[in-house]
Amino acid sequence: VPTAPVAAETAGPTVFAAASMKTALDEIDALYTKATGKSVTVSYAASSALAKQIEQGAPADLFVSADIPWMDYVAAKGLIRPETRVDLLGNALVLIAPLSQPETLTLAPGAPLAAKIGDGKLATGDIASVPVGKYAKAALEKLGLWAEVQPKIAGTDNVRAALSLVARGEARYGIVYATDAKSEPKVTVVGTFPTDSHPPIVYPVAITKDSTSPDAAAYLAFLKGPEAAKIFVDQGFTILKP
Amino acid sequence: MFSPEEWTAIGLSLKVGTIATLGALPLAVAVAWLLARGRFPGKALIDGLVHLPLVLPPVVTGYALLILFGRRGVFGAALAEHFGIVFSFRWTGAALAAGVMGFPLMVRAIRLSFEAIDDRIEQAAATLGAPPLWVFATVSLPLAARGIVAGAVLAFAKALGEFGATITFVSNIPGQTQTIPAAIYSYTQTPGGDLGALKLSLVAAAIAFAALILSELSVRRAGRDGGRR
Amino acid sequence: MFSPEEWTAIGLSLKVGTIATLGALPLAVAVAWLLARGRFPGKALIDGLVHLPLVLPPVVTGYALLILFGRRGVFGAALAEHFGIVFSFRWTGAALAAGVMGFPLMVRAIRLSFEAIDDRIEQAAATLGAPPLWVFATVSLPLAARGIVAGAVLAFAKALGEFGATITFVSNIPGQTQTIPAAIYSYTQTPGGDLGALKLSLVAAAIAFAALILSELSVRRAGRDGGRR
Amino acid sequence: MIDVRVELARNAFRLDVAFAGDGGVTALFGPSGCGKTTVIRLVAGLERPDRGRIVLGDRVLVDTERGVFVPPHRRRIGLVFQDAQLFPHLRVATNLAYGRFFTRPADRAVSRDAVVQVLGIDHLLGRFPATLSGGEKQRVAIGRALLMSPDLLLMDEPLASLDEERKREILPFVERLRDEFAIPILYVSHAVEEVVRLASTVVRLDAGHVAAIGGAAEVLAPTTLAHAGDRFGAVSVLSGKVAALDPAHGVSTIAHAAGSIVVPRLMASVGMTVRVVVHATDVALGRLPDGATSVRTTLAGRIAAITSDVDGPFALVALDLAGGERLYAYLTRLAVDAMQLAVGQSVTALVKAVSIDERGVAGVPRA
Amino acid sequence: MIDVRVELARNAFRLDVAFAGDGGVTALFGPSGCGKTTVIRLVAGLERPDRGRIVLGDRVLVDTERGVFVPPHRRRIGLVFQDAQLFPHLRVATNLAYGRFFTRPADRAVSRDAVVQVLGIDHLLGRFPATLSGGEKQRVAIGRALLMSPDLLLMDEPLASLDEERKREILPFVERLRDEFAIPILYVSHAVEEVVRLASTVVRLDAGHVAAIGGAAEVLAPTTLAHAGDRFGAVSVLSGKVAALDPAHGVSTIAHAAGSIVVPRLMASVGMTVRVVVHATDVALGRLPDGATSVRTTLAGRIAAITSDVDGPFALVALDLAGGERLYAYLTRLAVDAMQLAVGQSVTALVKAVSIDERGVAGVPRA
Ligand SMILES: Nc1ncnc2c1ncn2[C@@H]1O[C@H](COP(=O)(O)OP(=O)(O)OP(=O)(O)O)[C@@H](O)[C@H]1O
Ligand SMILES: Nc1ncnc2c1ncn2[C@@H]1O[C@H](COP(=O)(O)OP(=O)(O)OP(=O)(O)O)[C@@H](O)[C@H]1O
Ligand code: MOO
Ligand SMILES: [Mg+2]
Ligand SMILES: [Mg+2]
Repeated sequence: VPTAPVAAETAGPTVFAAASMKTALDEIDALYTKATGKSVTVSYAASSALAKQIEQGAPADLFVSADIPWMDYVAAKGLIRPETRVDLLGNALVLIAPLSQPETLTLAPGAPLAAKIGDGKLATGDIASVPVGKYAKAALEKLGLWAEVQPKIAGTDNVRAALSLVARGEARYGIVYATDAKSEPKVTVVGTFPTDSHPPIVYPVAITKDSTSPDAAAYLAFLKGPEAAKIFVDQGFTILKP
Repeated sequence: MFSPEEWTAIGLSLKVGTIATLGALPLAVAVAWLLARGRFPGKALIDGLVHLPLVLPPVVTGYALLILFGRRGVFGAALAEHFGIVFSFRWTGAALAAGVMGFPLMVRAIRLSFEAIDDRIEQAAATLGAPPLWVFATVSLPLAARGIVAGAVLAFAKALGEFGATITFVSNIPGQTQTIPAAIYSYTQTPGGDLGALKLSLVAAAIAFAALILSELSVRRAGRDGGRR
Repeated sequence: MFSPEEWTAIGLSLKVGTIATLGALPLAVAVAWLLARGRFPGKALIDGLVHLPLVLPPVVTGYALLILFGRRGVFGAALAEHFGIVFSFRWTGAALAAGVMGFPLMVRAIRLSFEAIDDRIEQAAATLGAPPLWVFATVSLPLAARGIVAGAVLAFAKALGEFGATITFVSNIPGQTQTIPAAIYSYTQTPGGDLGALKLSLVAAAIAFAALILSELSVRRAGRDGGRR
Repeated sequence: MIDVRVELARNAFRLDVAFAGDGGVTALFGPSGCGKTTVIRLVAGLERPDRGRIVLGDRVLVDTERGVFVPPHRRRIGLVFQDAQLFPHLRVATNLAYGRFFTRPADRAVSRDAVVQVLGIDHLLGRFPATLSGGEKQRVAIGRALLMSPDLLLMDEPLASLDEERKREILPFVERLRDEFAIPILYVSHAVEEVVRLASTVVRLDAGHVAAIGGAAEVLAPTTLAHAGDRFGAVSVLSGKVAALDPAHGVSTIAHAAGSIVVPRLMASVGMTVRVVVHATDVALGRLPDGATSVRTTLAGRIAAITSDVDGPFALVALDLAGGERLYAYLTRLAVDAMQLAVGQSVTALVKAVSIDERGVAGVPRA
Repeated sequence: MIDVRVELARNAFRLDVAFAGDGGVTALFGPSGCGKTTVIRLVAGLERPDRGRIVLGDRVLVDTERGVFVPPHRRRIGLVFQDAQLFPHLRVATNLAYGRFFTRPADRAVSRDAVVQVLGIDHLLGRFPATLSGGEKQRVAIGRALLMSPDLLLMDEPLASLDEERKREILPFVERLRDEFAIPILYVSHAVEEVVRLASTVVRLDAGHVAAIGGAAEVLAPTTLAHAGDRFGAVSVLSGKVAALDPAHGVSTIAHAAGSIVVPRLMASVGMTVRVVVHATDVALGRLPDGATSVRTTLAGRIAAITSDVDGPFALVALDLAGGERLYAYLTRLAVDAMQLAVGQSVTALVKAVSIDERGVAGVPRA
């Protein structure tokens, strides 16, 4: 549960973060506040919205994107300090099923995924726009499963919606991040996509060009630090070594 | 000008919007009538329920629909079993979502028109021997035409723009549930997709505009009476 | 029962909803009057424009607001420079978004009520020497009370539920722009957040319900006249 | 035929009336705001009494004690509203036809063509109500109620907005409804002529109560009306048998025990019993030979009473006519003094035939 | 004072009228649907003529040729609608006060208390219009228009829904507006008495055209009205000077060249010129000694013309009175034959004083 800044705290940095980071970042921010006495303001929304807001002069000190293209977008417009940009985290792509349907499947070329889906659906992020969907598409293509699975895909506007479709048993399978699968007790991981089957799943972070907070750098350092790393790992992220 | 997928989305939006509007209309008329003229305990509650889809974030409404009308949902399972009506991941679900989201707008407009009717005109019909339902059909309903048309237009427009509840309930399946706003959403999530989003937005606006003009014409026809009571 | 952050969101939603509704009301009344009574070229266009926020996916409206009223936006820059009014990433922006999203609903309801007024009553006022604006203020406006209240309730309810345009325009900053629906969104992005989302949804519903009851009472008071023309 | 006993309170206004109407026309009469429209609405079923009973023929329409309340559409009671209340979205022709739909073909006693012709609305059939003048609207409303061939017709000041000529055309038609189609009518009007001509029973309301009830002759007789200050509304009703028709002159002679009454109308048949309404202001008194004046109707009587206004100019003279009926004459006090009229004197009453309104001559309605 | 010349087409209906009213009351008279309300609305500015000019005093309100159109709220013209059109959301008191707001205090000629009292609406002040009866609504509407102290008052059948007594109370008040406050009035009514009493100019409309225009005496004289079949509307207007007041009997004697006319009313002062309206149906003819009957008013004249209905019962006799005025008498043809009346004969006209309606006696209005 998020804690609001108490009176003694002084205002720290403002972070624009992809919504999928919420659980981890909230915990880390609590630690940060405890350690520094500085509160952290976080705005969680879709990376796309955040990027465009930064473009319009949003008062963000840091941008935590859920994928590389939106960080590239702001970088191309000169909205971040390039030297601060770092690929903070990585994630894995997994195939999940409702808990009531425990099974395993090796995700390799020729896997009978389409047959298993049958006349059901495979839920994931929208394959054209939502990062997890794009990764899923790439992975399925690489494994040669795309053609037969494509008609069975149900795209959602964010990964958690896909997760809940599977958790509720509406969709027979889902492709989500390992972090999501770990957070939802009503789903089980059927298999993990090989890391090389899709572009690296990376969460880049950078300080914005217009950042005015003197704490931005310290906060970024804290994100990269060991306390944060522990929390990230607990959530299922992988720490990317620069 | 448009990709085949976009054409599909446009066609689907038209279908979903039309079906949602026409499907919700009779229920909206009935509820509006109840709220305008009825006096019964629990009226405020019904009024509140009707407004709910407006008050809740669309995602919540979508989620509620999923719980109620999904394949495993309370009603969804029953409907599928007994009537073979399936909403989940079908365009019918998109229509249901659009209908639900537009419902409060429809009810309000129609209710206002019912409330504006001088009930002595309905009484006149009753003294002429017309039973209540007939009075309703031949007097109240036509006199509320303005509100009914306005409500239908609002609901249709809303259906064209509805996104949050739809994608949460039936996700985004091209050809099945990918309506114009879902397609637009996809564009907005892609760096550089602005032009595509704009193009489809204009299409939605044009469709709504056409519906608006049609509705004004139909009301004007109904208003040959000089427009007043 | 609620965390401080939730209380903040609730308070903010109330503020944003109230300001958005009250702020949009005068303009909505004026536009509704124009559409109900005016005859001028381009009327259809205005009607179309008014409906736009309904037709477009909220995200698009949010982007449009961002581009127009953002710090670097066409109007945003001018407003900030000349009047010191800043929308971007402030609660004022959330209110603007809510006002814009509720605007078509408001206009429709008010317009319907204006259209239902028998213009001979306004003519009676004119023959008594009342100039048009006075007639409008003392006759048309009170006779449209039902529609104005209904429109205000719709807009307020919509403000409570508005999410897409708001989060796109002013982001989701706790204490500044994180209204109830944005907080709910945050919950839905959190494992196990369903309960929190449900709790806040109930709050939104309760607030809307209270507004609804208040509005019914106020209309009933205004309707001491027996409620009809 | 119709039996009404109702109580209803509306803030300061309290209605408490009881009356019964026969098969003919029952008139509701009384000053503005006395409750006429409210009674009409109660009978139509548009209002529920706090207490009371309304019976039409053998049908109990309302009985608050036994919880009976027949809804308006099952009453088969036609209603002409004080303000027409046409259906604004339907053309005149459709407005007219609306009630026919619920009238069994066997009950369709009133013909559409007759109604349209009498009301003079054939050129309006294709129009919408918003384009009609006040009087035109009212005529269509009358037609609409008539065409449902109701069991009882309620008319709330139906002719108030019409010109004299139009009234004179429509009244006989209302009479036909009453007589030929035997439709009883509850009729609200401020016009004495209409009331007298049509009504077998007159109910005079005052502030929600029945102030007087009875035949037109009694209720509208000068003694009861005098206090109302309206001498033009004071009438006597004489009845007699048609003795002779004079087609050459277009008049009929009514035999009355006190003399003969010449009326400007050819009655249907000799021997028929008719009522003649004579306004008290139209009666002169004299002692003079027949034929000295243009006045054809001379009736012999004896002065029964002379009531003078104390400060006004008028005196009301009541004559007992041979045969027992009473005839009232309004004179100036000046004339009473000049002629030295006194109770007990025999005098001749003179009534100009032209002053007898055809509207006030009628076959005695079936009671 | 008011000069109207307008054309307006509305589908099949074509209005094309021109008339001028003096400072008094101008009556618009004519059958239902003839265009009275339309004229009223044109003068009020609620309707624009296709072509025409409307001038009130020295103000040009409408001139289509010069593109002049003064909007309703700048005309200072009060309007009593045919159907009250009260403000439903305002209490009666506020309805009444509405127009006062726009009346400069100097122009507030009409007192609220007087209006409230004459209209008998003091007990209604706190009520909302929806709770008023038809007649109550109309009275409030009259009061509302009066209280703006207008430069011209338009009244569209203002008294149609009122009972006789109420009419009799309100009429003198309208007269006072005309005379004391010098408010000119354009008055629509179907009631001949009202028209005759109030109007110095009568405009008879028929199907959108002016059928007759002139003084009440001319326009409502029997010859012009005969074709309309309404003999009760046929009147003569006699003028004379008040010769004597008889307070003891409450009557006045009017000196007329042909005799004296006794009217049941005390006139303001001896020597004043007054108009007396005599209904043709109230005139009997005779050859008899004075004092033989209760009839006080006897006028000497010579038969100028006898017009007979060919198939109806009536004959209209026109008398040239000594002094030159013309008096009409409706008789039955039977009486004409029985008395062997013929053109050129000298006869005495008898008019009962009580039959002279106070409503029809008036000081000659300022023209
Ligand atoms: N839109 C229209 N189309 C055709 N005829 C119309 C239209 N509007 C009004 N009329 C006609 O204009 C005529 C004049 O109407 P108006 O209301 O002036 O009559 P009026 O003299 O006041 O009658 P009333 O005494 O019945 O009130 C009527 O015959 C009416 O039918
Ligand atoms: N809600 C109310 N509160 C108080 N008085 C009321 C209410 N509704 C009606 N009245 C009164 O009831 C009385 C009867 O009204 P009704 O309409 O029956 O009169 P009416 O005899 O038809 O008069 P009119 O001839 O003027 O049409 C009126 O005095 C009216 O003021
Ligand atoms: O309520 Mo929305 O933000 O129009 O889908
Ligand atoms: Mg009434
Ligand atoms: Mg009229």
